[in-house]
Amino acid sequence: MSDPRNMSAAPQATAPPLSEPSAWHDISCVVNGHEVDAQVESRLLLSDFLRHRLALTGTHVGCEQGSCGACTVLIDRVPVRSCLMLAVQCDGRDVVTVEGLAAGDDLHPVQESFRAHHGLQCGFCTPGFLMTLAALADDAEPCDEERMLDEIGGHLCRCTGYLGIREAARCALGIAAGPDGCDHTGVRHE
Amino acid sequence: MSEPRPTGYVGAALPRLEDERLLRGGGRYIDDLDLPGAVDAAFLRSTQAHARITSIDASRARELPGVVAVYTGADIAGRMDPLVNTEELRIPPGLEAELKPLVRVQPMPLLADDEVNYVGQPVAMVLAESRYLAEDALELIEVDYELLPAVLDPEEALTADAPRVLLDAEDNVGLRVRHGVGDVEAAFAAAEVVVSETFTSHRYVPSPIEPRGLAARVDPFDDQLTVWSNTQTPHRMRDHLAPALGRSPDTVRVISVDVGGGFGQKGILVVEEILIPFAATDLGRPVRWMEDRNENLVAGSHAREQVHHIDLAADADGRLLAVRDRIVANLGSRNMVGLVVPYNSLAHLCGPYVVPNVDIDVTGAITNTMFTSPYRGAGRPEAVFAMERAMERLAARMGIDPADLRERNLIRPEQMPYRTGMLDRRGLPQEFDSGDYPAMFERARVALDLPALRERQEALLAEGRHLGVGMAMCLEMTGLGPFEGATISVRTSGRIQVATGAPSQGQGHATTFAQIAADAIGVPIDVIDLVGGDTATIPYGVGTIASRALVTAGNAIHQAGGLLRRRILEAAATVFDTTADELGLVDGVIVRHATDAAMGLRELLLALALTPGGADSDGLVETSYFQPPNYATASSLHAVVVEVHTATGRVDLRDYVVVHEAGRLVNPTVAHGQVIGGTVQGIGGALLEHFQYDAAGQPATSTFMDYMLPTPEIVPDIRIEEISLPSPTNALGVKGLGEGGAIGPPAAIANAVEDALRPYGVVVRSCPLTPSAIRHLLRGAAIDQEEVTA
Amino acid sequence: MKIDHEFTIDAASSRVWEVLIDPARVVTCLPGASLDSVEGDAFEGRMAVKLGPMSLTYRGKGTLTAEPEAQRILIAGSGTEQRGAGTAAATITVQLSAAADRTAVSVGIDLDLAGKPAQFGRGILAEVVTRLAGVFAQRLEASLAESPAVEARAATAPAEEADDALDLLGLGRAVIARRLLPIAVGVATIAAITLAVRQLRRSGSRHA
Amino acid sequence: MKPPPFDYVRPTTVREAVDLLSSTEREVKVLAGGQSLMPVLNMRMAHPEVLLDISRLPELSTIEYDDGALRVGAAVTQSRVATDPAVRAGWPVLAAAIENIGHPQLRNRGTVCGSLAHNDSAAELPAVAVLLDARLSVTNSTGTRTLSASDFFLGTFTTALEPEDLLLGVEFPRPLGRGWSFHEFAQRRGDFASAGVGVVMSRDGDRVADVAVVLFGVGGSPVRPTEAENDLRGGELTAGNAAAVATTAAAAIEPGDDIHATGVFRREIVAELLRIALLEAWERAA
Repeated sequence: MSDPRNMSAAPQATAPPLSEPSAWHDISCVVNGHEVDAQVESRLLLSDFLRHRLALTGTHVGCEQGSCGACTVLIDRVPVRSCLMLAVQCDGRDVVTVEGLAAGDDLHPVQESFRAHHGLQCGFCTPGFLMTLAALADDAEPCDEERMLDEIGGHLCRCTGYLGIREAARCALGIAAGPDGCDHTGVRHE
Repeated sequence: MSEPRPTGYVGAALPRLEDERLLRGGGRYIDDLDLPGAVDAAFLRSTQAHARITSIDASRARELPGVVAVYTGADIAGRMDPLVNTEELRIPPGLEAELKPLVRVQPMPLLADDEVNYVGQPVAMVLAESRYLAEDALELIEVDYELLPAVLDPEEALTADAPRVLLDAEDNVGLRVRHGVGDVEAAFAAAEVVVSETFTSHRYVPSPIEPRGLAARVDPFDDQLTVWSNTQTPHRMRDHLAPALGRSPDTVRVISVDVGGGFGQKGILVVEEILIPFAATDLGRPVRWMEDRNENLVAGSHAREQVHHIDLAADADGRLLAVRDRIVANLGSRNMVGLVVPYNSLAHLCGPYVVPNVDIDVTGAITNTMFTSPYRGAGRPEAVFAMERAMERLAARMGIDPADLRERNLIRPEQMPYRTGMLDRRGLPQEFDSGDYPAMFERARVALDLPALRERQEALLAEGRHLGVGMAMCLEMTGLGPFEGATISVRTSGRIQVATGAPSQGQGHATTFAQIAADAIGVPIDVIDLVGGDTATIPYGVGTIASRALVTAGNAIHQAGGLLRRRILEAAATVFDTTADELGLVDGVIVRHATDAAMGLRELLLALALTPGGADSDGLVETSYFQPPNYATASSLHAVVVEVHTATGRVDLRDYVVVHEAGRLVNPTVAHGQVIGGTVQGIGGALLEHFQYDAAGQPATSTFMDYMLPTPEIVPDIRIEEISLPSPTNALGVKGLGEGGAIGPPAAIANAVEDALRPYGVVVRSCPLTPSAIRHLLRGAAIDQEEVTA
Repeated sequence: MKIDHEFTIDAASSRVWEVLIDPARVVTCLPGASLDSVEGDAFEGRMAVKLGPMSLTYRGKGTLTAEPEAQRILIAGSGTEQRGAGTAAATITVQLSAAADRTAVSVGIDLDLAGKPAQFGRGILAEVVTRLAGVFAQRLEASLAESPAVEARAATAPAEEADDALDLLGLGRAVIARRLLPIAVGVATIAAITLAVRQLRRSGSRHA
Repeated sequence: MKPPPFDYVRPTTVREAVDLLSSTEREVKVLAGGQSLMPVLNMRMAHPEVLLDISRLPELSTIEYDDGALRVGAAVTQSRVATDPAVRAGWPVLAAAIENIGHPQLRNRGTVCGSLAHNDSAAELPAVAVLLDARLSVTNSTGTRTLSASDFFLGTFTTALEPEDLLLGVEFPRPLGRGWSFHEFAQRRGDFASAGVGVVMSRDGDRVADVAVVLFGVGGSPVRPTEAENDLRGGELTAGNAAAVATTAAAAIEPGDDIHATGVFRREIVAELLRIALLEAWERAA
């Protein structure tokens, strides 16, 4: 069934407010596989650029201090805090947000594992965990419990008490079965 | 009429229906709404704990390009009344008549006009094209403060010479209530043993990962004010906004969107939630406000700070004769929510124990700090900390094993429903509907393997290592009334919309409520769409607070579902020209017994429009409200094993068991998620979280680097032991379980730490038990450290 | 937040006293402090505090009370941070005691900060105030080393707004950021020009 | 918590960066990883007029090493250094220190030199720089100079860098021996350290040939307890003298109180961590 949209047209970023005193910059980057050209003011945080200029509101903001992890995205496949980066620093970079994880109807194995293990309740911190764990799942080296806890150590969740999240992470990364065992193989998402 | 065939959704651990959307980043939280033409708000907040505003000059801020408006106290004072949380401040007639509590109403100006009395109080509101520009403008507002003396400690605030927290208040008392039963003095006189102690619960900030926020827009055509909010009580918000803005409630619509956790902090009305809709109305432009983390920590409501001077009187066998407690609660800058939390502490103090003589005297003091309001547990964790710590001290004094001492005093199952002789928060006789507390202790003993644990404790002590076991038993009277409702309708697609006044903050309502509705109506669960907390879809509602949603909204949905089922069958009977009992509704399809005639709901809805059927009402929609006759009393026993490293003061949680009783479970996975989530919040308070002010009332923990939430690695794999006693108070037999987990941990962990450090004679009187605090206790311990390890 | 600091100066206490009672000389011994005006024992001025990347500028007023018989002065000052970061109030007591031809000086600084800077929970403020006291002592000593006859340094002229040359940052092609507009912080007039020029640019052709 | 307005400039050569730093009256802040600077900007505790982004300067993006030393450019991230096989083999104390910094997501952007320039009193990298007598290369329009770690760190958030200076890189000499240990005490993984210690040690037979110790998170800049180092040199390390040396070293420092830990507690922790670290370094030096 053909897609009615003009796929070559890159998503259009809305422009900065007219009275923004900071200088404007032209940037071009790849966001979830799409070429994006945009004008951004110097001080615009990457988190706000994704959320309010590209309408990719899956990345969430919980502290703007680099402490909660909800704003984590991948820059060139590496998880970073988007609230501690400027949009202009993304010029020429490849950005992946939670909206870029699933392949059409199929959820990424990490997303699937979170559903299977009640790894989320309100869902606000979830995108951050998913980006860190997706990058970990793509990492060549095998991952053990210690490394997994180090990687998600900086992500705060206030609802689940982390049990479901750790279980989901163990299963998605093929770490030794947790207390209730897990039948998922850590299939890498191509 | 055939009974609804139980398709068996209720009780099944279904994966949650809302997960896919949230996992794909498809959540619609407040800050995700794209409102064309919206301006962003930012608040200038007081930097002083107590001062008069001698002058405020916003002219430079108003002239900054991109700024649309700047409101100060003077701009608002004449036009908008101060905020009063009427619902929370209302005194139930039974309490008024019996106890004559003092509950002062201390309205809060929307923007401080002349006096500020805590750091963070809103002083001015800027509206600008972007939040960046709004914060630029905040830096241009010049405020001159004339400093006034401030008091931060609640007990100090109650002394005669304490400075006045609110200049125009008679004193620093926000509320006072005293209640009890029997003759306490006589009981203490006759007691074999009396334990007198002071235990303190410190100040918390609920800290949902999504701070508070809302957006408001007035539709130019129909003058409808729509407010999108992450409030937990949308109908209460509507019923405050309408009169505040001089509008009919019909023209105010509050929609609770996806919410990033609430835990009570989004459950009371605050001035920002009136100022934003006011600005949208005044400016004729949509207005959006998102609180940032610094604001949520400094100026989002705080919780829990209470001091308990508690005395227990016991006979020779350790049986409780009397409990006396003088409680001082820190209400913060004003009495914002009245008896809600303090009376919860009073009503839950004696927990699961039989106590013939009780005297509890509660005073709420106001101080120059952020005001406090209900946070998960709402007064119960503080009461359990005092009572379960006192029981531990009594056990130590009498040389009785703590678990044995507790079991001797438990209310027996055969005494249920049990009346304590006290009044509950509704002002009616306090009655626990069901519970088997001895069975919970038995399950805990088995789960921990207590005898083997004690042996291991001894063995490790010989090696200089310190293991400790601690328990805490807690009750929770859930399912607070007065009502909740549900409106269930068949939509033109044949799908079923369930609307209720109780929104979700992550508790999985879209799945659990759908399970209840699907069973009640007899339709597949995936045809059900839940709308929680949209005031346009159901006339009245209360909200999701106080572990009430499952009991009240759940049962309302169960009732409305049953009514709709009957409505469908009766309507189908007119279309099939037969009687309802000839028909059945199975998996959403209407079938005629002994024939293969069948019809879907979509076809039935259309058929009703087309079939001349006389004067019957042809809508397939039912509304029902459920008024809980009494509280449904859930209970939990927290048992924890800790190892305390005396050299560094670090506390490791070795094992954590929660024995949980919350009636019939609608979805065990979701239920256990609530218990574990609550328990970990309690663990945060026991070991890490503590909101602190410096001597001048300046906040010292205003970022997540200093207000320390629990992180993934410190939490053990909590084990849940489930006991289920369906509640007789409602048809579904359910009880509330949203808050239970958070009530026990501080007491259980404090008991375990004291048990681990028993060789040193350490007494734990408050949390958090940080490494520095543990070392402080050890340095001050009765028995010198060398003596023990030598 | 109280910090005490003792040191001795190679000068007779009478000469030290002369410097202490002159706001123009003693206040500017505080690092970052500058005076806008002095009338008798009252003064108005500014205090710039630099702490790594953090920079705060307080503007306010204060008084200097001298107690000759007790050989003590008390400086009391309070100010508001120029960008809304809060307020600061400080009292500095300087107590002299003669020791032969040298003078023992004990400085007591009591600083109360309100607003964001006060929220640094990790004991950083104690260090800042300690270093402040140390530099104050050095500068006091230095100002004494100059001959007393030297006229008190004219109150430092208030620092004018740095008039940045408009295209100072125009480093040519290499600078990716397009330097279209002078960057002025919060100065209304320039921002107005910004708006006008931007309108112009939007309609004009896009250039690299 | 949105940053104040500023201009952003991304030079492509060090030359351009230095020109900018020296040619303007305006307050310029160097932006590398941003993990320390951005939180301060978001809290509006600093109002620079220009951010100079050096994170992509090729000249500053290299890790080089030889028998003598390891050189890390100012744009090199902490994660890259901690995961470099040569660093893990030759400078294990540096890799271990980095793994204590914050969380992986912060270390993926944060730079080694950014942490040195920021000099938070609880930071791990300034401590390792002092422990290994690192040399810091600083340039400005008048030329380039090299500073020793002890001359570079002046106090909390205060270094010898002048406004127009640019830190080019840091050079960590080869550790004086195979023995090493690094421990810090933080309430949660990634938190600021209440206190921390680092040790490098060389051994011949059952004698301590040479040893260096650093204490950090105890207020101001990292501290080298030279007296303790002297006491250890030449002697055998036993559980007994490790504890004694650790206690005297801890007694010599004056850590302040803060809302998370008292000074007394931090001194106790330094004694305990140093005792453990000395014994661990001794084992590894064998």
